[in-house]
Amino acid sequence: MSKLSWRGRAVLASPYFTSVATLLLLVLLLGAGGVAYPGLLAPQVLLNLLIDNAFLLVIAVGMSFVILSGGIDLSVGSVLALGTMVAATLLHRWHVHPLLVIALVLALGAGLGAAMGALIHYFRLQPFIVTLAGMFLARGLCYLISINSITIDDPLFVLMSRTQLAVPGGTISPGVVVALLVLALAIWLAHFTAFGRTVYAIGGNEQSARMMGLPVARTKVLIYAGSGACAALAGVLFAFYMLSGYGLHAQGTELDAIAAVVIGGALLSGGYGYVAGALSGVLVLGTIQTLIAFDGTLSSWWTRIVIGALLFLFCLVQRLLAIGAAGRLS
Amino acid sequence: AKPLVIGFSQVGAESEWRTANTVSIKDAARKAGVTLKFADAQQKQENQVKAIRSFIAQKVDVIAFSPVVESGWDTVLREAKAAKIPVILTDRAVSVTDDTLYVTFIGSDFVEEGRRAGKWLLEHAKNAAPDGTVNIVELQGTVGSAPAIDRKKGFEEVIAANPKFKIIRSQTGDFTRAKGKEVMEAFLKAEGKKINVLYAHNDDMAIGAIQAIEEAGLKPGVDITIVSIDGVKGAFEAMMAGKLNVTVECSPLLGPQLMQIAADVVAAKPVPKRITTQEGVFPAEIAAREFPNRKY
Amino acid sequence: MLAARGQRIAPSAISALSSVVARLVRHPLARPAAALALLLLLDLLLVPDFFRLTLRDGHLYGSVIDIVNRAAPLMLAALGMTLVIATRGIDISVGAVVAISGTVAAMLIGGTLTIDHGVPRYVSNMPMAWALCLAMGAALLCGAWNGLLVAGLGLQPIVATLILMVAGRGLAQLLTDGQIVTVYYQPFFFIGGGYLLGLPFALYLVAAVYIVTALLMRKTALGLFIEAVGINPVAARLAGVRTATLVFFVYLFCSACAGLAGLMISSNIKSADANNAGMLLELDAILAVTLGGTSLAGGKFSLPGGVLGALIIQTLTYTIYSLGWPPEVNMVLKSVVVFMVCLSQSPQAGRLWRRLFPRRASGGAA
Amino acid sequence: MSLTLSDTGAAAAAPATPPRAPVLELRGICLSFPGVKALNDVALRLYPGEVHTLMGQNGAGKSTLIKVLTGVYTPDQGEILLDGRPIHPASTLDAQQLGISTVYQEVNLCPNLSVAENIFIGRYPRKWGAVDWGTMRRQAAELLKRLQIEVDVTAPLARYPLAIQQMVAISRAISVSARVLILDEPTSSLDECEVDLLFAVLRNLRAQGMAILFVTHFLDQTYAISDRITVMRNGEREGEYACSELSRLALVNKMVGAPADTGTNAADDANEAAVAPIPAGGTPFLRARGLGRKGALAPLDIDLHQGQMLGLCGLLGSGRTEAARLLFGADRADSGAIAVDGKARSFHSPRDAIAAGVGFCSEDRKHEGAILDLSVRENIALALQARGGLLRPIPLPRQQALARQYVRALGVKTASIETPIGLLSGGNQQKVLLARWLATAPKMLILDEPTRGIDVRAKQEIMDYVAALCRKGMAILFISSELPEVLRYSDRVLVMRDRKACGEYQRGALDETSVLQVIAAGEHCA
Ligand SMILES: Nc1ncnc2c1ncn2[C@@H]1O[C@H](COP(=O)(O)OP(=O)(O)OP(=O)(O)O)[C@@H](O)[C@H]1O
Ligand SMILES: Nc1ncnc2c1ncn2[C@@H]1O[C@H](COP(=O)(O)OP(=O)(O)OP(=O)(O)O)[C@@H](O)[C@H]1O
Ligand SMILES: [Mg+2]
Ligand SMILES: [Mg+2]
Repeated sequence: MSKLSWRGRAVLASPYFTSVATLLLLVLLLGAGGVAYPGLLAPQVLLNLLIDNAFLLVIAVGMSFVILSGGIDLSVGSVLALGTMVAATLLHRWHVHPLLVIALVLALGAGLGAAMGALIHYFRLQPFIVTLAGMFLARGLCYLISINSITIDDPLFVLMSRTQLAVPGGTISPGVVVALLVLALAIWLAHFTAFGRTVYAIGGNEQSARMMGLPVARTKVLIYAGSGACAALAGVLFAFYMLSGYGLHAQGTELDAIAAVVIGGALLSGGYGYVAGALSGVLVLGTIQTLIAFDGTLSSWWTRIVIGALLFLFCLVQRLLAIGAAGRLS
Repeated sequence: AKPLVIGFSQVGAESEWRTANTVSIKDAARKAGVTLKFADAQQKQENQVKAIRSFIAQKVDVIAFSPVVESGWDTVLREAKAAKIPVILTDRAVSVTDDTLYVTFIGSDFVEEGRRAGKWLLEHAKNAAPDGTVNIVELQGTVGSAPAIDRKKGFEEVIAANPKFKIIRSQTGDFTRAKGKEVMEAFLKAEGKKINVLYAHNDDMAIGAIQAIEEAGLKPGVDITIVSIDGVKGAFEAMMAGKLNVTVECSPLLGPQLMQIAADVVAAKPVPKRITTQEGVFPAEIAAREFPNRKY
Repeated sequence: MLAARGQRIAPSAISALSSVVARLVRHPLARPAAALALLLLLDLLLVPDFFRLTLRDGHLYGSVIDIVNRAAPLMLAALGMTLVIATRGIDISVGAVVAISGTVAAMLIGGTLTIDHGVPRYVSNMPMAWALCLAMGAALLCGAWNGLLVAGLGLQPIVATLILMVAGRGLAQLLTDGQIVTVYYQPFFFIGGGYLLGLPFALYLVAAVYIVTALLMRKTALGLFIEAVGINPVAARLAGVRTATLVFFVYLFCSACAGLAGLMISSNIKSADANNAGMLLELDAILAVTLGGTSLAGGKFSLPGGVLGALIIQTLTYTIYSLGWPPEVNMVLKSVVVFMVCLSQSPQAGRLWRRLFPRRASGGAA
Repeated sequence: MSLTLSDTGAAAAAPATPPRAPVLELRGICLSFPGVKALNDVALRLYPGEVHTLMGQNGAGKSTLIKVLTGVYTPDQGEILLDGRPIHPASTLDAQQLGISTVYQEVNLCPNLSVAENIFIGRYPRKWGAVDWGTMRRQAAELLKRLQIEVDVTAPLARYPLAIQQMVAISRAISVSARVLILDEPTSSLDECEVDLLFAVLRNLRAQGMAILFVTHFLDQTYAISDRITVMRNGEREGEYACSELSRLALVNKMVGAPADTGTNAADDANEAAVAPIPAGGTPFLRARGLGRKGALAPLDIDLHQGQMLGLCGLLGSGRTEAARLLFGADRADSGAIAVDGKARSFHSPRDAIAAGVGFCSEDRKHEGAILDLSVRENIALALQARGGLLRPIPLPRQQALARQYVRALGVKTASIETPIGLLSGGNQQKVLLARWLATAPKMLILDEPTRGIDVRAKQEIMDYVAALCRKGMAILFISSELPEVLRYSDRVLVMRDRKACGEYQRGALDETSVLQVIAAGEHCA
């Protein structure tokens, strides 16, 4: 249950504010990068940000709902891997029709998610642990299917990975389109449907939500099912992107997704933040990566240190801005 | 003429071997007066793809990288080709539908390494069970990683020749000392004296295992023959102390070759599709002699 | 428990265990304890002479010893994590801190192998005591950093510690140039590999930390304050509890535990592996804490629970190794067990179970 | 359905005798929690077009009963009949769908959602399947305006004080088209005016034949609105009476179950008790000058003397709580100075205030007071322990002694001093929180709505207890929405309005009506 007193304006102000702050900082980050490394601001490079992070965006969108409801989902990375693995095997070994494969993979993801959601709600287990176990399970299943990486040669997938849609300033992959559509859908869900609002209510104070007669059980199961489905969809996008299924794909992606959502301005305690924040969060992480690649002089360890430093700088500024805003607000 | 620009995407810094590999490439680049754009992928394929894309965007002259995984490179390599940037693979191969996507592949062959380890064992296996069977325990690398899979494959291929050689246990040690030790401890408890040979997919795990064997009151290298791969300094020290029997070299020193090839490629000289690095097998006897001139 | 080489003492161990369980049944720790007992039972059945303990050059030797020995670092991490979680926080930088402290110690003690005329000689760089202090100092620094970000700046714990998680390992590698630093200095090995009165020295360290912490919780008001802050920070502050300071020190403590764990690990493998030391230890630690019955929502916590959780995890890992199944199944197995243990701790699940199998309800309670 | 509200002034007269068929009927309800038999064979009949008041001491089982008939708890025995048909609500959702709309004792809303949303969530006005925010805001604003609450309905609920949240919860409940309306102590944190507004609405609904179950501890309110009363005692139904046939005295006796004659004339006793003259010491214990905070409180001067009780009265939102919080250092004052015993002090955090011997009992027990999972003992010991510092722990026996002492002194109804405070009834939680501060034996105590949700008898005892402490030399700042209470006990009252003081008066200088005038008109404003 929420421990916010009505005086907790600082806490309140931040999420709404950070979402905006994030965008500003992102622009600044890019600007600075552009000055430091000419060519960073080339349109195609910016589009690459989307192309390379489409799958992460999809995951982050799913994660947003989970985090908004006050939960957490650590299984997404492995579910993604499982998705690629299943897709690859179905296509490669059994030559199932690609569209059917995609449907199956999505169903699988949603199923896993729903199962975890049910455990979490009906048995009052902790999301962290349930999804952690889910993470082990999904990876494990990958290895059971095969420890090798399986190449995907299905024409549709190959086509998807080859097509480049022309947009002003460059090209984007179909994955980007899908991701952006998912994002749009999610925003609509979160802000204009009873489901979305119930998610916020649960995040604000689950017990109250129950007392107000909201369908908490159904919503919670749906949230995790959705997250699972998003992870699976990300898997499909990943398969488009890599044309391979592999048990070691996307390790640690869950952390990236969580970081993205939180940087995007959501509170892990639930109830505050915007789904749209996921996009800015993902772009921030992607930009950091790109900056490092453009610099090209960092050794492996400096890479890590710099990522950490940038993250810190970002959170710091974000926080200070938020505190300032809170000050002004009261 | 402006210096050659090479974009190199490294897997990460997950092991000593990898670090040595990085160092070698950086040094070689400096010597050859090449501007090297280095990107560390933190063991993630997606990061490598991102790096390669940014190399393309920066219009480097040559792209080189050691793939995290074999599969899944078609798209990005195609983009490189479209941008007319030659690609050189180091240390690990990729499986792509059309192999014009990369110019050449420099590096060792994991399967071959496994085979060599196996061959050496077949010839030199000292201790065996009374009934003549040789019980082998295997410390695998990270589950699903290319070297783990191939080194297992190659080794099994060879020892299959002799039915007396049996792998009685095989578990992953994640290429690390800690895990190698932990797993070996479990093996020792479970199989006790039955174990005649330890085959480790890399030296680190072997070194960890050696400690476990000693703590179990056995003599590593004597009671249990130990075969491992890589040939890092640590392994040589162990061999000089008589605790390790043999290490199959897997040379990370690809730098000079890489620079050479890169230059040739840019100069449009023909280059072979596959360049295997010359690697040795170092049994304990020659360890002391070799030790001083080990670079990693 | 001392038994001559080869003599079986499994039955006595089991009976001891079962009696422990019997005593704990009413206790909140009953369920994790039962889970552990179940695992051990499994081992007894599946793994030949699992409980066999023999005396080997002056110390006990056997699977059980291995487990506790290996579990020691995890137990430490779990102890620290328990308190962090009790304040509604989380610390995912534990692994990085392990790497840092281990590396610092190893580098300072170092010792290099020099060969003159084929005779290997080992030399150490710095008095060990100093090195250890500095290593712990480094760990504490990390803790202070986390504490500052969380308590001072008010960042969300997971992000705050994510920063160190990413950068910390980098720092460690920076120190070692990504090489594995091998230590050639006997005394150092004692911390993680030595034995005292037949038992691993690491175990004594854990016991010491545990006792100190437990005493702090009992003999001072720390426990009360931590729980208060974890349950309702606003109210706690209004009641005059120094919430910020408290949280700061809790993170400090967690890193200290991690640092000690780092020393153990690097001393145990006689080298510091900045790249892999303590990889994902944070996850195991959190898992241990929750398996022990402490809620991630903060508030009520149980130190012994965390320790039990750590033992469960390590026993499980060890069992997997001993079973001799292919490594591909490890993860699935682990997840299944975790699910089981969690479910066994959920009253709702218990109710369902009883509805499904009315007869066995009584048996299925534990 | 805001139309219930639209036609105010419709025939508000309650039908003399309700039609004979009860809408809702409870028979032989039993429910026990570990260690407590909360409900034992309770029966209740609720007729359409009546206001039925449920009364009983703290811990009598009122809230539990309500939770049973709204599906929060399932009874061990007994049946619930709606229109004579048995129902088994498994959740509040069921209850709502059956036409039972409820306001629970602890405000159960989502602090992160906007005020408007808190009213309409679950049954949004829609346009093309999507939530129609515009309409929702408009309707919400209308609803609240009828209760004369002028708030920004788009602002998150947590921005507003408890009283507002209470009103929001009520508007949510009455805007549902329900047949049965249940209100568990809705008025505990409201002022007269809000109460009157609420009652107007209730009469209106009653006139439209809605059945209303109402819980309160205020006798006046009971007699003002209810048709019939069901009295509960120790989880049992003591009896059901027509309001007109039951005198206040009788009612109180039935609640406490003793022939004692306290109840009614308790007021008078108290008056005598408190009237005893109190020497106003020279330098005040605490003196605040120009204490203020932008947007929350206009600069304000306060003097608190040892052995004196200063009452703060004013309407909801008048800034009383803000003033209290600034005095306690819970919020940072951005202007003004505080002196304790003549020495200048600055309270940066509650700790400073506590160190100076000040205690503060917040009005918002759920969020700022109770630490739910901790036991009664721990909750009582906390503040004292915090002041003592963590290195000087209070020995367990001492804690237990403390806890027992106050449990007895304040008559806390709890299974044991080790039960988590979350399991206590609302009123009893309040008592425990009061005990927390009494245990620190402060030199000065700030009481913000200390008797919220506490039953008649206990309220009497507690206030007398406090008055006694005051006479022994404690300085007390007393905030209450109950004007009579404030006037009865305070030596001086400070009237507040629109977040600024508008005049301080000696005891006797004001009576209720004149205070209300001051508040309303603010004529004597300084
Ligand atoms: N969940 C619970 N577990 C255990 N005991 C409970 C629980 N809920 C209520 N009780 C006990 O049941 C009794 C009745 O509680 P209830 O809240 O109904 O009293 P109440 O009449 O509402 O009192 P108040 O006027 O203070 O609100 C109390 O003694 C309380 O301690
Ligand atoms: N009728 C109202 N309309 C709008 N805002 C209000 C109203 N009543 C109270 N508030 C809010 O109350 C806050 C100040 O109330 P505060 O709690 O400080 O005074 P109070 O007299 O203690 O109120 P309460 O009676 O709830 O204790 C302001 O932030 C204001 O937003
Ligand atoms: Mg109640
Ligand atoms: Mg107030």
